[in-house]
Amino acid sequence: MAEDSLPIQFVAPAQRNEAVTLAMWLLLATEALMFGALFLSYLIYRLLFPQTFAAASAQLDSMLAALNTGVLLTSSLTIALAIQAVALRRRALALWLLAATVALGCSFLILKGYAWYTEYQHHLVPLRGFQTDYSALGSGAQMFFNLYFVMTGMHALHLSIGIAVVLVMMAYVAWSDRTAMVTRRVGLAGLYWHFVDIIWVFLFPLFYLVV
Amino acid sequence: MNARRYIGTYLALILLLTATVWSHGFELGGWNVVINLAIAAAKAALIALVFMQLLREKALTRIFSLLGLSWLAILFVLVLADYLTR
Amino acid sequence: MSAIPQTGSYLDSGYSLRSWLLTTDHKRIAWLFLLSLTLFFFLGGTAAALIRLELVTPTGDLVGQDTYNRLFSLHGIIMVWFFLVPSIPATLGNFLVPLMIGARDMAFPRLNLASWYLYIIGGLFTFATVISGGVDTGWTFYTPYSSMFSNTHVVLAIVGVFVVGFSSILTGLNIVVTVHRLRAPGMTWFRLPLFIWSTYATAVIMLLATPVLAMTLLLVALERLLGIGFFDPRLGGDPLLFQHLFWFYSHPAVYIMVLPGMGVVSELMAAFSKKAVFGYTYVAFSSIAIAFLGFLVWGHHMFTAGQSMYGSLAFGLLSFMVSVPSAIKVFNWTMTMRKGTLSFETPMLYALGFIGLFTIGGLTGLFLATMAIDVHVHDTYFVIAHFHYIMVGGMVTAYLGGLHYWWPKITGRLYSERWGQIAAVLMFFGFNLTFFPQFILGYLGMPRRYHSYPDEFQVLHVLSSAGAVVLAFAYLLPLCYLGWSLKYGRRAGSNPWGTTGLEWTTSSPPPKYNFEQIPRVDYGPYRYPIVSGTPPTETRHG
Amino acid sequence: MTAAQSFQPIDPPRPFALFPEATSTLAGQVDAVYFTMLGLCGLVILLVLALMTYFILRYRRGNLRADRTHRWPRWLRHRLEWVWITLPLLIFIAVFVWGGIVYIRIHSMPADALEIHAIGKQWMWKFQHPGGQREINELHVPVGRPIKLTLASQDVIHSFYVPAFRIKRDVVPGRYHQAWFEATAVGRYHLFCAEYCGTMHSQMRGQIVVLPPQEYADWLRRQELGSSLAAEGAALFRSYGCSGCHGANSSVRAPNLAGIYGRPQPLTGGGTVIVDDAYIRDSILLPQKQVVAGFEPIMPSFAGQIGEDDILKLIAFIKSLAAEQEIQP
Ligand code: HEA
Ligand code: HEA
Ligand code: HEC
Ligand code: CUA
Ligand SMILES: [Cu+2]
Repeated sequence: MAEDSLPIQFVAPAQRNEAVTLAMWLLLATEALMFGALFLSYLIYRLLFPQTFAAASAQLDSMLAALNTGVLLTSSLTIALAIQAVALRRRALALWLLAATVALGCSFLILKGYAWYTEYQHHLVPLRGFQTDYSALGSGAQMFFNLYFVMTGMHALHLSIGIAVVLVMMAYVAWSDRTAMVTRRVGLAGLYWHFVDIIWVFLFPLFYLVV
Repeated sequence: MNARRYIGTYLALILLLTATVWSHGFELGGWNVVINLAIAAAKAALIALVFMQLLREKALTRIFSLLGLSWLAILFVLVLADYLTR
Repeated sequence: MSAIPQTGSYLDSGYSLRSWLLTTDHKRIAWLFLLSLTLFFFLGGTAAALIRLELVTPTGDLVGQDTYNRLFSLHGIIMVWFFLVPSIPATLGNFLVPLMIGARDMAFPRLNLASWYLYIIGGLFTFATVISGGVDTGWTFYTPYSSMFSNTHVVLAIVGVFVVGFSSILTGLNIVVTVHRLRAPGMTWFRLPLFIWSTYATAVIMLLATPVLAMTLLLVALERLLGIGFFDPRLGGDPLLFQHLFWFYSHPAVYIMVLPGMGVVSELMAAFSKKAVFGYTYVAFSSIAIAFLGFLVWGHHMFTAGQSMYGSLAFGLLSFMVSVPSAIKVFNWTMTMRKGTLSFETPMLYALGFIGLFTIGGLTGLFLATMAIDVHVHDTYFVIAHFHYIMVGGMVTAYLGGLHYWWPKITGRLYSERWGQIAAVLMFFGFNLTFFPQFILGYLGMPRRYHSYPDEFQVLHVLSSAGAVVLAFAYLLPLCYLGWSLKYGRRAGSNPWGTTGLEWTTSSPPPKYNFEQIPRVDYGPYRYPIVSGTPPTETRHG
Repeated sequence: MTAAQSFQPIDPPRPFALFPEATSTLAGQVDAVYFTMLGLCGLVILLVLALMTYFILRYRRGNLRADRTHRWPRWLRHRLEWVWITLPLLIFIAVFVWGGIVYIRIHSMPADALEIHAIGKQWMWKFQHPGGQREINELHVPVGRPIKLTLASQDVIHSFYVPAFRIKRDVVPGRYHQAWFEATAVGRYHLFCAEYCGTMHSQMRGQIVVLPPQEYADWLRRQELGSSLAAEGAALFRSYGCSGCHGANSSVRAPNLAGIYGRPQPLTGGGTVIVDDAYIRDSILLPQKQVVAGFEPIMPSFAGQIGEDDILKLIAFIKSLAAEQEIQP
């Protein structure tokens, strides 16, 4: 197998791997802070409108969301296994696992899209120009839905990026012979995927399980 | 073998998920939130430690993985210091 | 590991436009940043010049009030995000970090180039904002004015800042990883030059603060475009939440805008005292301390904003704490001169200017952190003077000092020492004339962002505007003589100042991959001999 | 010139000065802290400059006679570091504490103050005296008596700033802010809007006219009296339909508002609040934020329908209701 040529600034492959992993974790830290601004807003408004949040949360389909959580957790498993398969050079297995990851990611988005659609039908989408009706829920209800759509929207956006990245990884696994490079990159994609998963793990109870 | 650890972790995650949903059925007042968030944190920790290989990473990477969290803590604590004493 | 065959200087490794625009060489990327930053500085400076002209008369007759509001907004946005934040990290930092730690490039050269392109894209959005009529929110984008009331191009401006934020994040990421992973063998943390320590601390702030700004501005844009607001008081939203999020970035960001300058000054003090920096470990750790403590004080911008009184007390106290590491630096720089062999070439003049002006700016920061005083001077020219003393008197001065000091290394040419000294002195006087009257104005109660003002403030405003003319002239000088030196300057040797540091062991300008053989380091920085009586050999130029 | 530009703000004539006049009870206290800081910081900067000058003269390269060899031992250098870390910090923290105390005073409302309502809007200040007198960009107050301002904003953030009194308070839309001062000298003083609020931010200025008590009383009398705030509030209470639910013999089950002001009110979901201006305002604009225990959350929100000035009148009315009084339907 052909090997990676080492860029001029590195002296050893291990040095490069460490640099790349470190960079990825730093990137995830910045992502965490980016979402942090949203979680903080959520916290503040939940403190201000505790009852409304509970009432509004009851409008959402928590079973669907629980199912979706399961879907994402499963995708985390498949991508973790895929990374290992790549490292062990089991190309076919790796491809299947990555494909499963993409499929799970897509089903998440479809289910989420369906959820949004039902909410649209119930006049819960606060976009300008849409008809909304929060009268049953009390003041602060729109704030809940603003938070809900922005935060789940941001998450869906990140997940879509993740899906695109995993698709690219599939191409690498299928056609590249530079195992070290492919392993490194798939590993990074995995880190990102897991991070997006973790975000959802927190979104789930915060939006669907308010009492 | 890694695969077995992964699958074990996955089962634990699903178990935790079931636990959250199940606990949602009970009226526990403030405790519901606590349980939910504790479970979410446990899930996140499992994913980070096992799936994201933090257990096997160098100390430096582990420190950096905590960086985002610690800074979030600063943000939350100091903003709450304002809101809770207004 | 193998030696790299030398290919001549990095400037000679290609002359086409393409060889510059697609370069991944950290030294060339530094140039790209240097040129584009300079452009933005003069753009922001032109806005400042118009502001100062307008304020010569109290009635506001030069430009209309809407124009005036766009001018200071543009001035703040450009000066902060398109000039001062990237100023040292992206130019001197890019150029010097690999050289100083004994590496051949940054860890991620392509990311480095991407950072410049993001900067340019962000810049284009800002240009577009200006051309389509500007933005009038001030650089702080306070809601609900920005999200619901302003009818200028807020979203366009926000996109510009958003994009340039990612440029900042990528630069920070690169610096952190490079410092951690690419140090030459034997280059332990305590053998690093202090410039590296401060740049590293800056990079950490960039990484951790910028994403919060990005998300916050995105929320303002969403509120404005789609009506899904987080801060809209009609929905029960709280504008103060925006302020918290904004200052969570923007206070640490003021340290992004001074730490690198402190690093430069540490280098300059050692270089022109021919002596190790006094208290190296204290100065090194004070940079890290600033990076951390800087995140705990943002609430001092909100003492009158309706934040809880107890919150204010906590933030005020923490603001006093954060000045301790700055104090450590000031005292150690001063003591560095003791028993040194001082010479006063241009960079040293800038360094001395920095210490004086930064200290004044910093100490007036303590006035502001004393909450009772801040209630009176918040949003007055006292604040304007405070931060211009640090950002212009401090950081811009340090930036120019560093640029002069490393100019021979970057270009291989020497500039005219006489002109350099003239410009530095002129700048110092022009600066004080511009901004010292503003302290007095501020305590008198002159509010900031005022297009017209009561008559009795006019005398001081005129003084300030006169200073700005001197300052503008002084800033044009380096442009001329440094530009001149590019073609006509004498050639510099590899170490024209006779100073220490790995960067001076390479030729001037350095070869493409910096070091033929990665150096092995077994000594700390600033190894100057202790001289007694006899002067050191003549090494200076010009 | 546009119409906007031809608008001339009221500026009380003031002479050129290098230091502002201090004409409130707080001003002297703030200035004292300021001068202390000035002295201390002056000392620090002089010390730094003096050291620098000395070193520059003594250790310049040209001075061959300077002894550059005997440097301080390590322990001495460390000790020095700790001295200049702790000493200035302790001194400055003392000033911080003092400044903090004054700040707390600025924030502690006096009990027996004259209450005036102020509303900021793009780009003017509107004031309402308790007797119903109204002014724009000008505020008449008596000397030697604490004045408490309740501030609200109609649109964006403004900031109420009187340099001569050393007070400043941002006015954030969506909530009430309070500020107080007690003028110590008769005269006219600048009033500025200190928070950027759009096009005419710099025109949003006016004056505070401090009068001797007798003249103030005369001035009050000379004003055309609208009816008192509470009386206007009573009218609004009917015209907005509040009385439809809160009136004595209404068919809707809504709490009786008589005498609630200043009393604790139990809430659904636990906890109590003291009924104050901000709470009443929230009850009108965000009724479901805090629901009174034992009632259904059926009160509609009046957000967007009632302006800040009317809300202030309604509050004045509710405040004026004594406990026994019944509300007429
Ligand atoms: C590079 C930029 C920079 C830097 C480094 C600083 C540094 C500091 N700033 Fe400044 N600040 C700004 C840029 C900066 N600031 C800007 C842009 C604004 C306005 C934003 C806007 O509203 O548009 C602002 C506004 C601002 C405010 C809010 C004012 C208001 O709007 O009402 C406050 C309040 O506390 C403050 C405090 C401080 C303090 C305590 C420091 C400290 O870090 C200073 C530390 C330094 C020293 C103290 C000097 C050296 C020390 C000694 C010589 C020893 C003696 C002292 C002790 C041991 C205590 N700043
Ligand atoms: C970060 C860096 C930075 C820098 C370098 C500067 C540089 C300068 N600033 Fe700036 N300033 C800010 C950051 C900065 N400023 C910020 C953040 C604000 C707050 C904005 C807000 O409120 O939102 C502000 C606000 C601000 C105000 C207050 C406006 C108001 O509140 O109404 C003033 C007024 O005097 C001012 C003046 C100046 C001057 C005279 C310079 C000078 O140092 C500039 C000197 C340079 C030049 C003059 C350019 C060189 C010469 C030419 C280009 C010649 C050609 C010119 C012509 C043909 C006209 N600035
Ligand atoms: C549809 C009937 C209805 C109308 C109209 C109505 N209210 Fe109410 N109001 C209620 C009910 C029911 C409550 C108690 C539940 C709650 O707190 O939301 C209440 C509570 C209040 C409270 C809090 C009382 C307390 O004891 O703490 C105030 C103050 C108030 N209303 C003022 C007004 C004003 C002023 C108006 C008119 C602008 C108004 N209301 C119009 C039904 C109404
Ligand atoms: Cu109102 Cu500025
Ligand atoms: Cu600050």
